[in-house]
Amino acid sequence: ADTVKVGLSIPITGLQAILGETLLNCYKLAAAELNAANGIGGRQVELFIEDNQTTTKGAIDKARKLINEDKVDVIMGTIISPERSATLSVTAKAKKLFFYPTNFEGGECNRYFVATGPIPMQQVDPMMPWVAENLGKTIYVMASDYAWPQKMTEAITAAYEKAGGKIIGADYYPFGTTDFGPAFQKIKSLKPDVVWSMVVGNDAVTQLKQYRSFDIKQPLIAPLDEVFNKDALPAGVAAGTYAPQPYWMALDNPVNKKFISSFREKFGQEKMVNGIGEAGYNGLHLYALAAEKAGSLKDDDVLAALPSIEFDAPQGKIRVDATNNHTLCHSYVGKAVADGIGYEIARDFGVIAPVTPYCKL
Amino acid sequence: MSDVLLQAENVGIRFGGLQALEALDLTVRDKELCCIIGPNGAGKSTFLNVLTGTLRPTSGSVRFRGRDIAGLPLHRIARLGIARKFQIPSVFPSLSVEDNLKVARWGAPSPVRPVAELLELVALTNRAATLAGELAHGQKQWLEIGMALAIEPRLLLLDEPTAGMTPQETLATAEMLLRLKGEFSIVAVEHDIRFVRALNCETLVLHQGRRLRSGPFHDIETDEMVRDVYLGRR
Amino acid sequence: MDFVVTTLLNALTLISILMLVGLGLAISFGLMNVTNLAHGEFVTVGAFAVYFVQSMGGSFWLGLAAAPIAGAVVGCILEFAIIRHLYSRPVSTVLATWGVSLILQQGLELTFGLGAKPVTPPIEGTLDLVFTVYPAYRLILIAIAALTLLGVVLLISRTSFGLDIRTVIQNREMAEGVGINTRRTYAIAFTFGAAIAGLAGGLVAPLAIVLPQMGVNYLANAFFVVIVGGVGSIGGLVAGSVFVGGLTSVLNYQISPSLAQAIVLLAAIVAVRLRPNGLFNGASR
Amino acid sequence: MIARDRNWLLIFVVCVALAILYPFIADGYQLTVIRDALIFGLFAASLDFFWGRTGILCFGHAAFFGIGGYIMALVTLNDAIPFASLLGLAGAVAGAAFVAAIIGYFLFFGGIRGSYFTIVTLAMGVICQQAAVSWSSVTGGDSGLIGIPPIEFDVAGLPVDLSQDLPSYIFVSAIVAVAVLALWSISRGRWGTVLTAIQDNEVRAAALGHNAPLRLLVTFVLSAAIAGLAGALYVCMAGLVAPDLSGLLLSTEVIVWVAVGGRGTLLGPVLGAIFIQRAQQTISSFNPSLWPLLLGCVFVVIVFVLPDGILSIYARLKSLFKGRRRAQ
Amino acid sequence: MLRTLAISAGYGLLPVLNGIDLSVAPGEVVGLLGRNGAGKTTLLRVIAGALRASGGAVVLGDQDLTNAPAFRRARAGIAHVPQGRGIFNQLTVRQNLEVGTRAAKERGDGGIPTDIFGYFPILREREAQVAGTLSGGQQQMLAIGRALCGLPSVLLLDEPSEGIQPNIVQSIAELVPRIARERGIAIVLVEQNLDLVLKAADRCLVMEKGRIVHEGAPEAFADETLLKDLLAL
Ligand SMILES: Nc1ncnc2c1ncn2[C@@H]1O[C@H](COP(=O)(O)OP(=O)(O)OP(=O)(O)O)[C@@H](O)[C@H]1O
Ligand SMILES: Nc1ncnc2c1ncn2[C@@H]1O[C@H](COP(=O)(O)OP(=O)(O)OP(=O)(O)O)[C@@H](O)[C@H]1O
Ligand SMILES: [Mg+2]
Ligand SMILES: [Mg+2]
Repeated sequence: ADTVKVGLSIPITGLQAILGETLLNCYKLAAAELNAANGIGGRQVELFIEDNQTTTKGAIDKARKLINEDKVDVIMGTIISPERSATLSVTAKAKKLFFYPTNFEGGECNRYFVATGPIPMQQVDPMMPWVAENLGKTIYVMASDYAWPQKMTEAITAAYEKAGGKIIGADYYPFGTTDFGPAFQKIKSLKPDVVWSMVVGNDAVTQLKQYRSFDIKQPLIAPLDEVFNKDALPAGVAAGTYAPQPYWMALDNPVNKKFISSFREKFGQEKMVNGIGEAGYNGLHLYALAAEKAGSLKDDDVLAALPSIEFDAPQGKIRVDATNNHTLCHSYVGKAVADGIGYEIARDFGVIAPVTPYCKL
Repeated sequence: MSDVLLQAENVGIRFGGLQALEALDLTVRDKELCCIIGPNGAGKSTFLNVLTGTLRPTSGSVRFRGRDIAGLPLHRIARLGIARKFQIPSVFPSLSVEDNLKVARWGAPSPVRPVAELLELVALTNRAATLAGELAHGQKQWLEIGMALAIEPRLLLLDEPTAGMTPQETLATAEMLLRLKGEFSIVAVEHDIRFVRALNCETLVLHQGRRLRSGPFHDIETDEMVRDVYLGRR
Repeated sequence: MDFVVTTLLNALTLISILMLVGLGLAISFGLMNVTNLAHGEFVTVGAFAVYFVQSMGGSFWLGLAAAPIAGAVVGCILEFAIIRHLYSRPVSTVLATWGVSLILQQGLELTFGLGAKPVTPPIEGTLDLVFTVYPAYRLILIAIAALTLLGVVLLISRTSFGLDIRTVIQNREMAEGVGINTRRTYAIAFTFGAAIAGLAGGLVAPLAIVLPQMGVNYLANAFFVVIVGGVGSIGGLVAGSVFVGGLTSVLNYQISPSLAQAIVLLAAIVAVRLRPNGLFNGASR
Repeated sequence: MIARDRNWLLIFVVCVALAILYPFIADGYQLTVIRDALIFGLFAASLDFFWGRTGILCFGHAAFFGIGGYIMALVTLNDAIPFASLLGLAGAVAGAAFVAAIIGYFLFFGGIRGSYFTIVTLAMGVICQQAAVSWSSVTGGDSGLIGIPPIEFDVAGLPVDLSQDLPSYIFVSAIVAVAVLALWSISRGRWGTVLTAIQDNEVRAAALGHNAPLRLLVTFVLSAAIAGLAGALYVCMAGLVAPDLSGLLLSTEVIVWVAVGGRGTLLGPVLGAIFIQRAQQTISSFNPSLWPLLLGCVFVVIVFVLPDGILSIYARLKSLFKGRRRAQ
Repeated sequence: MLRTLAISAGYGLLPVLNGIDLSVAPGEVVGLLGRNGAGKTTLLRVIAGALRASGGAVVLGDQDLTNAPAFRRARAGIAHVPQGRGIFNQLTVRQNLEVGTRAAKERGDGGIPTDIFGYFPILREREAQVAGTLSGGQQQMLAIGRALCGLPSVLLLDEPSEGIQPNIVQSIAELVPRIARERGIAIVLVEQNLDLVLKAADRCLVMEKGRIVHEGAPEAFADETLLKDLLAL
């Protein structure tokens, strides 16, 4: 019992494996950094890595195993919502701390649930006036058919109308769609100023390939990042697309420079990182700082200390909001550069506080 | 007329361009035995299908005890008391002989004969536990007759019941049917003339979907026309 | 006009993809009655072949030529090692092919690494078709699909090998009895089905995601197309593809795509209910 | 047949005995693990009841599991409903049975059998999962519904509370044992024999007076009802229902469990479900990235080494033993 | 021509054949009689290779075919017309015949020998008809015709008269020896129809419980009591 046991529930196999790999590496990096610097309160960090298989069943099973068999002090990880829900259903019952790194639709409110990624309003509210001003006044939304894009669209609609814009169409495609032809046909007839895609994961690859082949000229906002662009997309197809993220590799600050260089040193010079990975990295560091401050690994003690600490993350300084356990993240719009992998910062909106009317802890 | 069990009137059926049956009449009285013979492709099996209601005739009507049964689901027809032995022996290959007979009994509204008696009747007592799929061809035929008996039919239709049997077995089958004759009506289709001769009953001869002749078998056997198209001469 | 033509072309694209994937399945599942859950992986293998050739500096066309070969090789090995021992055991086939599909996915992942693989189309841009402009590559895909279909139809109906296949499928024991090497015929037919699936994979590679797990996206639809159209006939396969693909494309424009997918599947169920032997076969059972 | 029945009962009794002994050696967590595996075992048995007896494969059985789960979740998460646990269970069973009745009616009375049925049910599963994801106002979308309370009800004034590991384990084991025994006695008797007959030759069975479509339909509905029950139990134990519980992957997995356990044995699929699930989770913990490969190999090996499923190990050992004795 | 040496075979653990020795010369018709379940069909299946023998050997001319798969035997010249005929129902008559030539691939020119239309004129008439819609008797002719397309040296006929109208049975009885003579084929004829066997066969064998228990010229079987002895229940 001389280590701090951190349980990681990661989609190592299954459809989210590519994001899972980067996320896992970021946790490994954070753990290595902590261990090199005397661990957490003198105790080394030990990672317990489990593959949740991107299924409900698997995520539940693994969360139970981590808590009951490995007796971990905290659980971190998971990417898509079903994994998060399934893990949360176990951690909530066991009153075990759970740090979730991915940007998501919001709506979770649990004392032991800590989100280190942004919810829709954090990304969208500051961005829409900028879109209306710089890209255009009408938007067509095409998205995967599930909760995050639906909530995002709600947030976009509200903020965009306030800024004088208008959503002129929104279509949601089921997962596994292999042909997006009809959507492009719609774009051609509706002629929006901007296309906002929230087709995610593997379908995003299909969608983007086809988007390019249809030769559509409008600016595209798409939830892509450096990892995805490099590992999944044909060279260059992402070039020129915009994306809101709390973190970009292009951020010019010393913390980020160091973060990227140690990441690449550890996992390969050509490797990319993304917002999800960075949020996971931040999560483990936030946990370490809070535990250190609390002088205890008890879930409640760590939670109590969490809002009072601040971490100098690659995206900038961040901290956790005590009222909802969500993180005050930065918000940037990135624009993909010509190689279609990296991004330049198109606009920096600073730190945005999460506003959650549904949650008052 | 009350003892008329099955009455087919002016039955005709077409398959696409082929007039398979045309203007056929048949009356089967209660506890009567009759045979249908005719060349290959004459329409005998098709006629049986019409009589059992599995095929709806394109013209004419079939009444079983006064009611039209065309197009009724198969199991309803069976429950009315029509049992049938198919041309290709169709037993349940993955069930034992005994279970085959049981399944047949369970389908009947009011089975009477116990399984043991049925086994005895078709001489399969010592193979009761054998899987029906493992029986030789002739044994399957007998089993199928046993299954038809199990449902306590009022009318039993047999399509080539003795195909593949030895001459002795063929005669034994005929004897069995003659014994059962007092219990229900039987219509048999058969090419084996010794079998038909042994039954020696009213016989209908079909040829190209039409009635060629009908009457008692000894009249039919000597009929020139029937000899020409069917029996051959020697 | 633009709208109609584009919708038509969109539908044709989808139909072509469905048909190509279904074609291989129509042979293994429809004709040979082998429920091959690894069929989707043949598509994957074909797509990876294109990726591999491109990443080695070869052209797309070279990759496209390699795709059916890769599918055939994998199919042939699978037939030889597993399927041929299980023709009389359909349940075991389901289990074993599911296992093989897991192995193939993981094998690809171990060989080529995690994540989606980039494949670049041979030609970018659109073609002006008077009524509308349409991505050139999609037109090529439609053309190749049509040619493949024609080839398969000719092969099955005109060649003695086609006759052999049909014979073996109808009555294996008897086919053996008239001197046909049924093992070989089956092996070739299965391999051929795998090759077509591989070709389909190669063709969709520039359009859709290329990833070890991509096969699932095609598997269910392919089974469906085969069933809707009628098991065991190429004509039925075309009918099934047109039905599923056409309806999806048209509905997609009118209503939410998820709802459209559900409606298409429901419509297909109704179609199967009304024509249990498939759309194509004249008589219903 | 008699001997086979005796073997089956023997194995059943041994399994029940093991299930009774297990709490004495296992801690709470291990109990929950086996408890959940047992629920999936019940699910597998429900599929086997239909597939094993009729020879018709349902490729969307998870749809019924999911329907049961969602109904249970919606009933128990609604504070206004009294006796929520019991009503939820009843609703789950009834809902799954109802959907099966409608689909089954169309298919069976429409003369659809064999691979057609298989693929149509596959489509049904796909629709169910997509509906669960898209219809988020009711189903909670892709993240599902969380916070489902444990089962809790009164039996004649005696409160049954399944929030603890041991009671829930006992409750689930008892249900599984009773259900498997019931399904077995149905399927070995008259009902099952006639189903086998229908599987062999449906026309013939009908010509003997059996209403084949109705019998298939009732069997299917019963099978779906049990699947719904399993789904309802699982979501209560997990505290969550999510779309992939009705999805294609789970439908495929359950087929694999049945095949591994031995189709048509009812008990085999339960053991198959437990075995494969535990094997999958253990292998994946042992090596988080290689497990699909290993699992795939396990399937292929099982097909060739144990073609009739794991339950046949017993018969094999027995015949081996007998053979030895005869040889002496 | 065709010889079997001490053939034994069975289904699963059930033995059906116990050491069958049989030899047939070119141009000879051997009738095989026996009760239901005696193992006649099983013997033909073993010779044709549809069922594995558990012991013994099958020799054709100087070729040992004991371990050859069925298609090799067919190509070596053994043609089988099974009980139930085994017509390919969905193929046309012509396609059935064409498939029949596969056995002669290595020996003949691959074409359909036109003289079979001499034996069975109806096959030419119905060339384009789907075989499944032929009547029982026509299917039987097709099955024999198809077997002949493989230019066999041995023809195994399993109850060719089953389900056939009497006058055609008579013509089969005439046809079988004619085919044997004209083409020098060795024919094994399994039949329940005594008249047919006695008319067509040069020599008769009687099987009982998997053994050959009697052998003799057809004339010898005209004796009713002997027949009763051998075949009665
Ligand atoms: N479903 C069908 N479609 C088309 N033609 C059919 C169909 N069923 C039967 N026929 C044709 O109808 C005719 C009569 O067939 P049927 O089977 O009744 O003859 P049968 O008298 O029983 O002959 P056999 O003695 O050979 O059994 C045949 O020419 C057959 O080809
Ligand atoms: N597929 C099978 N599985 C198991 N046993 C079988 C199988 N086929 C036949 N038998 C058994 O083998 C024995 C011989 O059968 P076979 O069919 O060779 O007899 P046969 O002489 O041709 O009879 P018949 O005159 O009825 O055609 C029978 O006892 C039968 O039960
Ligand atoms: Mg007939
Ligand atoms: Mg025989």
